[in-house]
Amino acid sequence: MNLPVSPRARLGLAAVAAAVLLGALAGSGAYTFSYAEGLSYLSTDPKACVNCHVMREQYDGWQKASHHAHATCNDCHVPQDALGKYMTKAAHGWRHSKAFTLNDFAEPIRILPEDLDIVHDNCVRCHAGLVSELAPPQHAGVPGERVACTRCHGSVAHGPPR
Amino acid sequence: WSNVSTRKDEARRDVLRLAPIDETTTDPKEWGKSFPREYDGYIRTVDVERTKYGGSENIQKLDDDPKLRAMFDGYAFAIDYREERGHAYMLSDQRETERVTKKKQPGACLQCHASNLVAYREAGIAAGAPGKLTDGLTSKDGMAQLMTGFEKLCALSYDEATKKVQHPVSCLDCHDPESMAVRVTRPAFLNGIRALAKSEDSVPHFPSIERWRKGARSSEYDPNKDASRQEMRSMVCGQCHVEYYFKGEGKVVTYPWDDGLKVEQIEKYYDDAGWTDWKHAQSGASALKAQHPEFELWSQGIHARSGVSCADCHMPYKREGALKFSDHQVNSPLLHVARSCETCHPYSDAEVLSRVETIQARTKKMLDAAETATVDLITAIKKAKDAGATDAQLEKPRALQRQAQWRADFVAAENSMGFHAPQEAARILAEAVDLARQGQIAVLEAGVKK
Amino acid sequence: WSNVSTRKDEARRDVLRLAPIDETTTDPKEWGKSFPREYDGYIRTVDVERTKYGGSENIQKLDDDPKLRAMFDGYAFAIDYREERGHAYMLSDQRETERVTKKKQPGACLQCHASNLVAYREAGIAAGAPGKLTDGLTSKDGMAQLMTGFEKLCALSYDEATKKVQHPVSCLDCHDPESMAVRVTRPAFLNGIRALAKSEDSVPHFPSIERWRKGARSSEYDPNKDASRQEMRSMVCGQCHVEYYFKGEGKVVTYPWDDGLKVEQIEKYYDDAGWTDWKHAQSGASALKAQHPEFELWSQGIHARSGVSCADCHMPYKREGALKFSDHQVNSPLLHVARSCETCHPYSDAEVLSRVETIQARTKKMLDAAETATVDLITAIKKAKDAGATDAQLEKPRALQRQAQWRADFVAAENSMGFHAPQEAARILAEAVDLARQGQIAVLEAGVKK
Ligand code: HEC
Ligand code: HEC
Ligand code: HEC
Ligand code: HEC
Ligand code: HEC
Ligand code: HEC
Ligand code: HEC
Ligand code: HEC
Ligand code: HEC
Ligand code: HEC
Ligand code: HEC
Ligand code: HEC
Ligand code: HEC
Ligand code: HEC
Ligand SMILES: [Ca+2]
Ligand SMILES: [Ca+2]
Repeated sequence: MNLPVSPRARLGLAAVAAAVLLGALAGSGAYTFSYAEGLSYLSTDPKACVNCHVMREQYDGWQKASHHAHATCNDCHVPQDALGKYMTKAAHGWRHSKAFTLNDFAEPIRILPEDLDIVHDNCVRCHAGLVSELAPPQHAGVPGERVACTRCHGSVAHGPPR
Repeated sequence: WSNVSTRKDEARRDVLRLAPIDETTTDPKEWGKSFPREYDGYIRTVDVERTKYGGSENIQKLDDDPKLRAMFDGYAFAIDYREERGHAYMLSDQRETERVTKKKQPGACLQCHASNLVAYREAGIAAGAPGKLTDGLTSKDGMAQLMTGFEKLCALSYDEATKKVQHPVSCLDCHDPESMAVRVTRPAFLNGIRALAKSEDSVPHFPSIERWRKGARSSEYDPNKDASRQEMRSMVCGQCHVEYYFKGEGKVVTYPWDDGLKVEQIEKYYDDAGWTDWKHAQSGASALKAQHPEFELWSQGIHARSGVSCADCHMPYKREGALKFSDHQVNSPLLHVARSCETCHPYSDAEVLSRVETIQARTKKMLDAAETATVDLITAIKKAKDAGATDAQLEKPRALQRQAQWRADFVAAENSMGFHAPQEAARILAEAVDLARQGQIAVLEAGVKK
Repeated sequence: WSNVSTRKDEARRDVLRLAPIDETTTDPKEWGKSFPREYDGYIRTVDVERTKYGGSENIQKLDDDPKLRAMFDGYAFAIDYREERGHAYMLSDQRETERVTKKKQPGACLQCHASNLVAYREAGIAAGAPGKLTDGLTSKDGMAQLMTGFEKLCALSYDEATKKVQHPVSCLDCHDPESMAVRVTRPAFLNGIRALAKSEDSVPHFPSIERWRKGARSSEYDPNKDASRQEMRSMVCGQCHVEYYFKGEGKVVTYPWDDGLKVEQIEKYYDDAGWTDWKHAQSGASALKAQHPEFELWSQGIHARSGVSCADCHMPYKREGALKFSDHQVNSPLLHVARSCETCHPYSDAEVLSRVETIQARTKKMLDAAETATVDLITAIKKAKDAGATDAQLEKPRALQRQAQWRADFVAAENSMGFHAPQEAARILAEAVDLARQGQIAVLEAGVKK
């Protein structure tokens, strides 16, 4: 997967701009971002994510699940091309800080469709060999064209629910 | 940001015991001082909210579904039979139902409608049981007090017995005051689950029972010792949400589980015991009344088998800041599917509700058919009787009525409209309809002249 | 680590087309040269292995369950009716069944038992359809050839038609030879799914239909364009594993989906069309025969609703070396629950099998009851007829037989013993038993003298 700047990355770019702008305008936002260890988004240490206790369940699940030894949060949740990577991190960082501060998000938290796309691409990236016959789009151009890995392997990352 | 720092604080806070509690503390307010979140939910069981087939409005079921009046003719349930509501009401609803005010009932009724541990134990001590009231309930003496007092109170009249209690089910009934661990305290349940363990019914949802069966069996199965925490999260509800009868002169609350938890195993128990709840006023059949077999039906379902407990759905975790606790506002999960269901089923609220509705609507349709067939049979027997049919001619139809009605009622009296075990509920109703229609055929074949 | 690098090599290898394939390549061997793993599985559908309620041994169902002989009396299914087996046998089994050798059948039968695309298209071209055989099947011309030829071949006699085909369902029937994408090619399915899209039946398991319904509807719903890949993984099977009838003089294979996929919606379709499969030899009822409604029953189940496709369970992924591919040995998932079920349900083989057995055993018990009741009704009507009952007196019982038998047979003819939608299968059987017993009551109430 070495796409040029994808539509997703462009979205990320907009979000980064928004984050910087709003961050500068609203001091409290900046405070949240650092106090809640928002900058740790830029690290690959999974502990960075549990700085928010709402991530605790996923973190605990990951520690026990099969991919603990193979992949950290960012291996799955962030696109691996250099640009997409920081775009996504910034966008997530901003969105999560905002949600956490305002406490206005719905629980259980659930992955967004566009973020599941990122994860899917990462599954395929690591397992390209194995799934080369299954993963290429066979029916291109129609929404929902992949057979999502997580439909069958939903628990490899965070274990079974509860 | 104040939000963030408050929550970091919360995450670090341990439980402070702000008021002493022990085996004598029946008043939930005292417990609430140390556990305010649980207490808040607990008292909110006064809330009244309806769902399509459940919820907490105590509407008269007999008006809602007039077939029930015909089915229960001659029995107290044909007088007053309501949709049940939150735990907060259990004691007052029992005191006020016309089944109690218009008919004589025993103290046995109290086993499931009150915080009665202290009352039982006091009666036990008065009757000579060893030890004192502050002994741990599950200690040998505590248990002796409980079991003795329980039998004493069952035998009293309801009016006498109910004076000895003040609160609906309370913290003490479900929790060890020292460790706060969940415990089971209902004598009939302790007896019943022991009998179930000894039976041959398969119980894949209770690994501790399967383990006990394979073991030496040197002591009886005891949930407070043997069951896992996850199992306890269902057994604590299975103490009351079960079919029961009052055994013998002493009116001892008894769970008919010697052969197992399935509808025909319970029927066999009653048949073997020669038990009949009442003689049907129209048909003269020896009928049975089913009562809230939630625990039994759930036991046949895929959720039980997958280790999903009553508390998982009816007391889902709730988050306040960094703290997670069990929602003690026990009610219909359909009022909060996000917390109750979506941790396991990651769909939208609308999708989850629609899945439940599909299951419940199918059940409702079959239930209507089964009740209709039962009422048709009752009418047929009555007509034949009026036309001069003999008891011998009516023996088979009446036996079929008993069987059919038992099954239809089992699903009707269960409170999830089939959700707790959809295919099993459907199977039971298919049998009900078959038996009831066979009963009509038997009446016609008896060939009574009109 | 040498292992790792070998695998990395293999991983990078693209599929090599070792032999040319196009729209005229019916022989699977040619495809097998490029796709050996899929081909290996495909040819292994000759394997014969039994499961408790399914599997691949072509035992005589009529001996296994003699009630079926009574139910189908007067129809070809009372002569020879076997457990179905692997795809490899579909053409020879059809040619050899006594339903074909002892009764006259039309070419329509072939739609689901052979690799027939080329035969259809050739017949279409001969009848004047535009274009040539190598045009893409889903091109305008390709489709015109297909639909014209399909109608031609349906109308032929079976003996004539079957000469035009050589292979059971083959790669070409399910795959686009260029992209290898799965496609649907059965004319009756293309017509049927269009009708379903226009109906009001709710189809939460086919989001593309729900999308089409909300859209402009400027063109008809076309699965090859509109359906997602995941939907196609079920539709490709729904081409054949469905209830059907032969419409009109032309014997056009038709799927009765105008009102929806549920048992009573299909019944309504047949009632409205005045359709009857045969007059029952014993009772004289206008009866219906249900045939393999796997797609319809699956549609009512929780797996369909959760996006689980036929291929997920019946063609699970298989790993060989460093490659994963779809197992083309289509058979009972119970022969490989580890791959078929356990990626989603992480339990032991024994536990998964036991869950299925619980569901199937419940269904089997209800099915027996429904069939028994149906046969009881047939016997009752016959007796009454023999005793001189008039057609007027038997009208209601016969109508009830049609309804009851349709339902019992719907579940019996479906091949998962209820697994594809346990509660729905149970609901259907509960209705069957109710209707059949009501039929007996109607006979008795008609009061024919013996
Ligand atoms: C500032 C606190 C905080 C930190 C740090 C944090 N998260 Fe989150 N995260 C949240 C909140 C709050 C939500 C719920 C918001 C929502 O649903 O939009 C959330 C939602 C999510 C979601 C689901 C919604 C989506 O965006 O798809 C994912 C995935 C996620 N986080 C991953 C991560 C990863 C990976 C990290 C570490 C790199 C991380 N989070 C660090 C607070 C945080
Ligand atoms: C191997 C890949 C992988 C790794 C490693 C991983 N995740 Fe995930 N994560 C996923 C997938 C896949 C989902 C979507 C789950 C689903 O659809 O069932 C997800 C979902 C989430 C969600 C949203 C909750 C939900 O169920 O939708 C959060 C929050 C999250 N991950 C956080 C984290 C954190 C924090 C870490 C590191 C401790 C992490 N993830 C590591 C693959 C991964
Ligand atoms: C950073 C690389 C990486 C990513 C991203 C990744 N995996 Fe893996 N995965 C591995 C490695 C390494 C192994 C172990 C070796 C092997 O089997 O190839 C593995 C093993 C597996 C296994 C077999 C073991 C098990 O748990 O059953 C499955 C299935 C699997 N991965 C699926 C997924 C899915 C689904 C995703 C996306 C949600 C994913 N992987 C993302 C590297 C990765
Ligand atoms: C429909 C179900 C399904 C889907 C979708 C699916 N898989 Fe699998 N996967 C399986 C099964 C079944 C196996 C085991 C095959 C075997 O053992 O023969 C498997 C095996 C694997 C393995 C190897 C496991 C091992 O034991 O080493 C990996 C890695 C893997 N899958 C990754 C993926 C990725 C990446 C995707 C998405 C492109 C994906 N899978 C999509 C069902 C699925
Ligand atoms: C998987 C989730 C789940 C589990 C486990 C579960 N229930 Fe339920 N329960 C439900 C649903 C859904 C309903 C239907 C509520 C409605 O119709 O409003 C229900 C209904 C009820 C009702 C009637 C509620 C009302 O609103 O009137 C009672 C009482 C009940 N359950 C008790 C139990 C008991 C006792 C257990 C364990 C033995 C149990 N449930 C296990 C989901 C569950
Ligand atoms: C001591 C007996 C007892 C115990 C223990 C008990 N219940 Fe109940 N429960 C009742 C009674 C009695 C009612 C009906 C109260 C009324 O209608 O006045 C009830 C009502 C309910 C309702 C209906 C609420 C509504 O809104 O309609 C639900 C749901 C319920 N219980 C679930 C549970 C669960 C889950 C547990 C275990 C955590 C449990 N119960 C433990 C006796 C008990
Ligand atoms: C084995 C436990 C148990 C016993 C014993 C018991 N109840 Fe209940 N009762 C329940 C449960 C659980 C509910 C809530 C579920 C329901 O109503 O179906 C309930 C609900 C009720 C209700 C409210 C709904 C209604 O039926 O109108 C009344 C009133 C009531 N019981 C009266 C009585 C009386 C009177 C007796 C004694 C004859 C009695 N109960 C004995 C467990 C019990
Ligand atoms: C009908 C039974 C029942 C009653 C009454 C009850 N609880 Fe609970 N309680 C439970 C169950 C079940 C759990 C979950 C236990 C577990 O997961 O091990 C629980 C958990 C708790 C916990 C542990 C933390 C948590 O929230 O999960 C506390 C503290 C608690 N209850 C306090 C109380 C207090 C205070 C009262 C009285 C106001 C009370 N309970 C009444 C059944 C009950
Ligand atoms: C702790 C996990 C958990 C919770 C909470 C839970 N479920 Fe389930 N549910 C399961 C499992 C496990 C299955 C069995 C299938 C499987 O293995 O995935 C299942 C099966 C189902 C099914 C299909 C089986 C059937 O009976 O038709 C439905 C529908 C369903 N759940 C709805 C609900 C609803 C509604 C709720 C909340 C009231 C709920 N579930 C709560 C885990 C859960
Ligand atoms: C969730 C898994 C699952 C899905 C999805 C599923 N099936 Fe099945 N199917 C089964 C099981 C389990 C059986 C029972 C096999 C047995 O009894 O040996 C079965 C049985 C069958 C049989 C009979 C097999 C035999 O051994 O005789 C056929 C034919 C069939 N299914 C076709 C389909 C079709 C067509 C679809 C989609 C429309 C479908 N199935 C979807 C699991 C599934
Ligand atoms: C062209 C028609 C056609 C298509 C397309 C088709 N089938 Fe079949 N299928 C049949 C016929 C005919 C048989 C019975 C063959 C026999 O008994 O000789 C059969 C048999 C089966 C069996 C029974 C095998 C056994 O061992 O008993 C299963 C399972 C099955 N099919 C599943 C599927 C699935 C899954 C798909 C889609 C991936 C599918 N079929 C596509 C016509 C078809
Ligand atoms: C709509 C598709 C379709 C049509 C049309 C069709 N079949 Fe089949 N046939 C199937 C499927 C699917 C199976 C496997 C499932 C089963 O046997 O229930 C099957 C199985 C069979 C079997 C093996 C099992 C048995 O019933 O003995 C025979 C023989 C058979 N068909 C003969 C015929 C004949 C003769 C006709 C024409 C009168 C015909 N088929 C028309 C789809 C079809
Ligand atoms: C009854 C229908 C059917 C027949 C016949 C069939 N296939 Fe498939 N095939 C499928 C399905 C369904 C898939 C999964 C497609 C997807 O996931 O999009 C598939 C997938 C494939 C793939 C993609 C890789 C994989 O394994 O998932 C190849 C290659 C393939 N088939 C080759 C063949 C060959 C070669 C033949 C003939 C020997 C054949 N198929 C016959 C239904 C069929
Ligand atoms: C691709 C995922 C997937 C596969 C493969 C799958 N299932 Fe399921 N299964 C589900 C989902 C999703 C549900 C619905 C409940 C839920 O949401 O967890 C379910 C529900 C069930 C249930 C409970 C509902 C019912 O009908 O009683 C059983 C039992 C079950 N599955 C057995 C099986 C068996 C056996 C197989 C293999 C033949 C299988 N499943 C294959 C995902 C799957
Ligand atoms: Ca209620
Ligand atoms: Ca078979």
